[in-house]
Amino acid sequence: MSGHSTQENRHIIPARTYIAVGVGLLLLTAVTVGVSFIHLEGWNAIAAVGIASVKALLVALIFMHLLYDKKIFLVIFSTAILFLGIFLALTMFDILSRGEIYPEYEKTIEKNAVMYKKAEPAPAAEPVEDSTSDVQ
Amino acid sequence: MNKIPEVNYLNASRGIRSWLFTLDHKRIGLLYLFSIMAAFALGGIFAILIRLELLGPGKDIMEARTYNQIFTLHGAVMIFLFIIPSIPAAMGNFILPQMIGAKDVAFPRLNLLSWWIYIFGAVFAVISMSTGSVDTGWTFYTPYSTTTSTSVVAMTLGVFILGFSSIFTGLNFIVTIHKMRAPGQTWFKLPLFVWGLYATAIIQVLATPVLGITVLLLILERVAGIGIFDPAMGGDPVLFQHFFWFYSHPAVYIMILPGMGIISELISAFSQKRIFGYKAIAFSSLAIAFISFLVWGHHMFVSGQSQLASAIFSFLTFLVGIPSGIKIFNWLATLYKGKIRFDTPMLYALSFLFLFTIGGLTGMFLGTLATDVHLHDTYFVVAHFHYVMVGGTVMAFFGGLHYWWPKFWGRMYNELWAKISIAFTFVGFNITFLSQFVLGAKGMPRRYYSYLDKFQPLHDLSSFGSWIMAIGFFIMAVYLIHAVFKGRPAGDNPWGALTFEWETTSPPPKENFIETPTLTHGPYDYDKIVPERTI
Amino acid sequence: MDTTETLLLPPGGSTIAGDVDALFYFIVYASIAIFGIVLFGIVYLGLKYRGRKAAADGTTPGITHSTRLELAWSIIPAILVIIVFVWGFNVYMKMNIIPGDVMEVKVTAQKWFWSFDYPDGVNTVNELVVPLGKPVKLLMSSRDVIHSFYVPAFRIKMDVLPNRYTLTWFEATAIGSYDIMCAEFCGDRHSEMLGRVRVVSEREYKEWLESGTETAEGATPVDYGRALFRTKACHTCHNVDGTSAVGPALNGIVGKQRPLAGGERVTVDENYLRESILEPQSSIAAGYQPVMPTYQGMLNDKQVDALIAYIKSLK
Amino acid sequence: MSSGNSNGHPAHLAHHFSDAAQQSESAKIGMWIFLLTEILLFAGLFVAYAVYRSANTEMFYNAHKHLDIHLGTLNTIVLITSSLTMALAIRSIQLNDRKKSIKLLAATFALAAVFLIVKYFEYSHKFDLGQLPGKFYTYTGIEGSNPHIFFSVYFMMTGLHGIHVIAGMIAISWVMRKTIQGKLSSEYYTPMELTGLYWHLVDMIWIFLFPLLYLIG
Repeated sequence: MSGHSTQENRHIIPARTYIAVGVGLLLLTAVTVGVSFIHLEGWNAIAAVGIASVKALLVALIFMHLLYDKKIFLVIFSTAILFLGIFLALTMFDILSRGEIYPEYEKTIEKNAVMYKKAEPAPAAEPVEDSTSDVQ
Repeated sequence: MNKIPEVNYLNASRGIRSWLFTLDHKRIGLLYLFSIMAAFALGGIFAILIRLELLGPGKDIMEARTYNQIFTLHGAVMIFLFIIPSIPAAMGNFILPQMIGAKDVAFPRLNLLSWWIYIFGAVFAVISMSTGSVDTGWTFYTPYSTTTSTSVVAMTLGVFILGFSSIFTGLNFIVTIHKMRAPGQTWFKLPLFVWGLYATAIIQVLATPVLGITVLLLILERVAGIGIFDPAMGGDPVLFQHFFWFYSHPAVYIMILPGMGIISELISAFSQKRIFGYKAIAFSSLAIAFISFLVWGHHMFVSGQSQLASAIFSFLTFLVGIPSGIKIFNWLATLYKGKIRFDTPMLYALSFLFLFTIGGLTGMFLGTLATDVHLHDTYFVVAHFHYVMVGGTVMAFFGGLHYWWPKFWGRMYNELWAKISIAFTFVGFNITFLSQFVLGAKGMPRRYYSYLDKFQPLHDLSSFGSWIMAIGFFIMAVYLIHAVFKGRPAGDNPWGALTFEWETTSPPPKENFIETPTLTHGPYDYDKIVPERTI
Repeated sequence: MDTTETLLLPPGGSTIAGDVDALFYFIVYASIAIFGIVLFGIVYLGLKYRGRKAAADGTTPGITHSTRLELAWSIIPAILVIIVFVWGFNVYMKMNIIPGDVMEVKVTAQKWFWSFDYPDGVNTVNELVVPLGKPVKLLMSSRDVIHSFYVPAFRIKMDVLPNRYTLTWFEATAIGSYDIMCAEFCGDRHSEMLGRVRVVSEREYKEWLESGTETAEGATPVDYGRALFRTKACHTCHNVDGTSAVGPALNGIVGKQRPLAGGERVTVDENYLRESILEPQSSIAAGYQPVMPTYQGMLNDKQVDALIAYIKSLK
Repeated sequence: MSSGNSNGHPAHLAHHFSDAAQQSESAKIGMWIFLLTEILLFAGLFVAYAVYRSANTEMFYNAHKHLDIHLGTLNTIVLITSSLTMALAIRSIQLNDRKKSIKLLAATFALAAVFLIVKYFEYSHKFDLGQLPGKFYTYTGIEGSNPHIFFSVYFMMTGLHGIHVIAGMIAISWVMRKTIQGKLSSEYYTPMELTGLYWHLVDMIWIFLFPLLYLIG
């Protein structure tokens, strides 16, 4: 090993590449803001997350050198994304499939949190008729 | 006659500061060891109190509120302060760099920091205990934890801080194993304990941050009513359980995987035999680590989770049984045609095989959808996880402690007392927890202060067992401490083992090896080399 | 169906208990078989190769692995667990599909009792009376924290959540009385949050419905109140022997001055007692937690009067 | 391996490493694992976001209109630019151009400060309106159930991200100091490289937060 090569794997990326990526990121920002004003039904969310993923990938691969560095860093990064995905997917699977067998599982009883109740006038107290034990 | 080496890490520098601010991984390992043993003693006292209260239905020695706090503390102390740091942070810290022929871990300062963070987190736990304690159970389920009047915030802050300690240890170990191995030590020449620690470290760095954000959200829910977990604020309490178990199920494997690593070392060393199916054991550790992230929902079959999600989680849960089974049978096969010696560490290893198999098999009842409905949150679950955690991890931990005790101090403990101690522990443990399997199957829910009269005989049997177990642990404490000061010198390689840490002196010098070591043989080459036992 | 107590399980009393138990014992036997193999391995190999004289040079055989063996002990357990999973899944689906002709009871859990609302307005506390051979669907929710509705004899358990409905069902197969327990930790009196399922014949059930849950007729208000004190679960939090529990003791308090949490004092009279039953949060006795649920809607005037009469009678 | 450390052993090489390559690569692996833990820390918030957005789609849509899309876009531009200057700063130190590197670091620091200032104005506007998280929420102009949850999620996500921005600024000023002192060069610039990785991650998280919170379609 040569004595003075202290910073290993020194891949110097041309400034042009960095600037091109930077401009690309700004353009994609413009695109994502533009798309958000077009009504695309359910596709808006997919477009927004899709564009964000492309941007994040550019940052990771170029700015963070994942494209040029040792593969171990890419493996670590991918692992993080994979487990985030597992967490999200399995949790959302539960949330979205709760009503499959019993529709009652999907809904909450009170739609609004207790803090919104204070604003409304309290309902008049009405004791419910107990029809069983009342012997007239 | 063996002699203690004149220069070693224990006498390299003196004074309390040289310990509290040491960067030597061996001293940090011992600092961790003392801390976790204190936690173990504390948790053990809580356990005895629980069993005393359950001697009869109704009130025996304490009020219901106190009882609820005691079982919460027993769980929280044992899990967060003892068992999670036990093998990785205490034993792994000491042994790992020596096993791979390194002078230290990759980041010694981070290593010391992680111990200090551990102490800092423990302080919060103590603050919580002294300011009203917690009565939620170690699981902190919402909305109970957001509404109880006890000091949940201090305890969960402690857990949050302890999480960082665990993350830093895991991070340090991954880098150490990747970058610090001695020349010639390839991945498949690593001792299996190192593989176990590696798989553990991966879980630590992946799962612990989620625990961090979970308790942070819980604290915010209590303080600001953010409406994520509290149904009164529009939140979903089942979501808390997802968050909690996404960490806490893998955490079970943080506890057991390094234990399995120790068992591989012990079985091989005391059979003087090459380990059977090295790669299968190594890869099954990684497989278990991965699958452990896919099964958390099996804690939630009756929680109001969607039935389809439950079915998927149940299926994935069964997958984890297969690599665990492979390990058990590979260890058995290692015994075949070996040169077996029943020294104390080996007795712990065989106890592990016995108890962990029971723990694993009873897991089948809980992973199965239909039977879990009846058994969920009963003593069956309590018995199951004690068989895995105590019968598995704690047995492996004490096996490792006896195996490396001469490495730590250069001195041997009394073998006879050690065997008496494990006999007590083993018998007491089985009495305590076998009876709890029956209790659970008969319908005794867990976390009960009082119970129906018909359960009393089994509860009393269980309490009786806990005393026998306590005697076993007490004997151990006495002879181990005695050995540190008065034990006879053990020599460099008391057991005649081939892993790297035995190549240096016992106790080792400050930087582990006097000269940069080179690997000349694999960790299990008992078919080529006959190492000499120095005791 | 299966009503006898077996070695490990309590007597079964529902249509699904037999299915669950069969699977349970299948796993028991499979586990014993596997454990037997492991135990035999430890003992046999341990004794046979103990301190054995190895080869002349002291080495042991360098067996690295055996693909065939390792495949065997991966595949055989894999088949076993697949059987157990599929079996468990089938029974679980049976446990989750509610039969058509079903009687619905609403279950409300709160610290620390169960309250059951029948479709025709009958309300009971800690006692669920059902006819034999009729599937019963329980629509459950909680007023405070998570509880879990557990009837060991029926092999059913389901968490009861605040602000959400969960369901379970059972069809009892034998006349008798079975324990209901709370299986999710819910606080100080978690272990006393017990109830009974009383399975009666169709005829008895009808009679019970018609006569009402408690008979006020002929009973003095004090006796009626004493009965209500138990059936409405007041006794889970209030003692009548002068010792305080979750709530204050209720004997000999009428006419006395009592300090409130806010610092002021009140005289315990009928109005105060009525208010404390229907709006318990409005005045909390000093030294106690504000945990009592409201009985608004669960008691009618007559019942409140009876309870007050009973409390006044306590010395 | 290289036991000849005694000869020309660089000041930044710790005793337990055998050479500088081993040390710098260890540091980088350590940093990447730390970034992994950061991603999983945010994972909890992303999951909470997904759960409550799917449960309250309408409310989320209505509530997001109360975020200022102009300021959000501005901050996105600011952070992306700061990421670019950070990457260029590392490039400069690789070329041993210390002066340029310091200038670029200063620019990064300044942009981070701009981000926080913009965030401050956004926050204070919401504080004034009572659009606060959880039980502190008092605003009444949003249709749909439980709008406080949107603001809980908004404040937790941007708040945790904001804390990371502050931590990043501390790290940037620390490497800037080191560079000015002449401790970093093309031979050894690990601290700046690690800071850069961290800063890019902070940027990356914002790249997701921006559309998720400001651009709900």
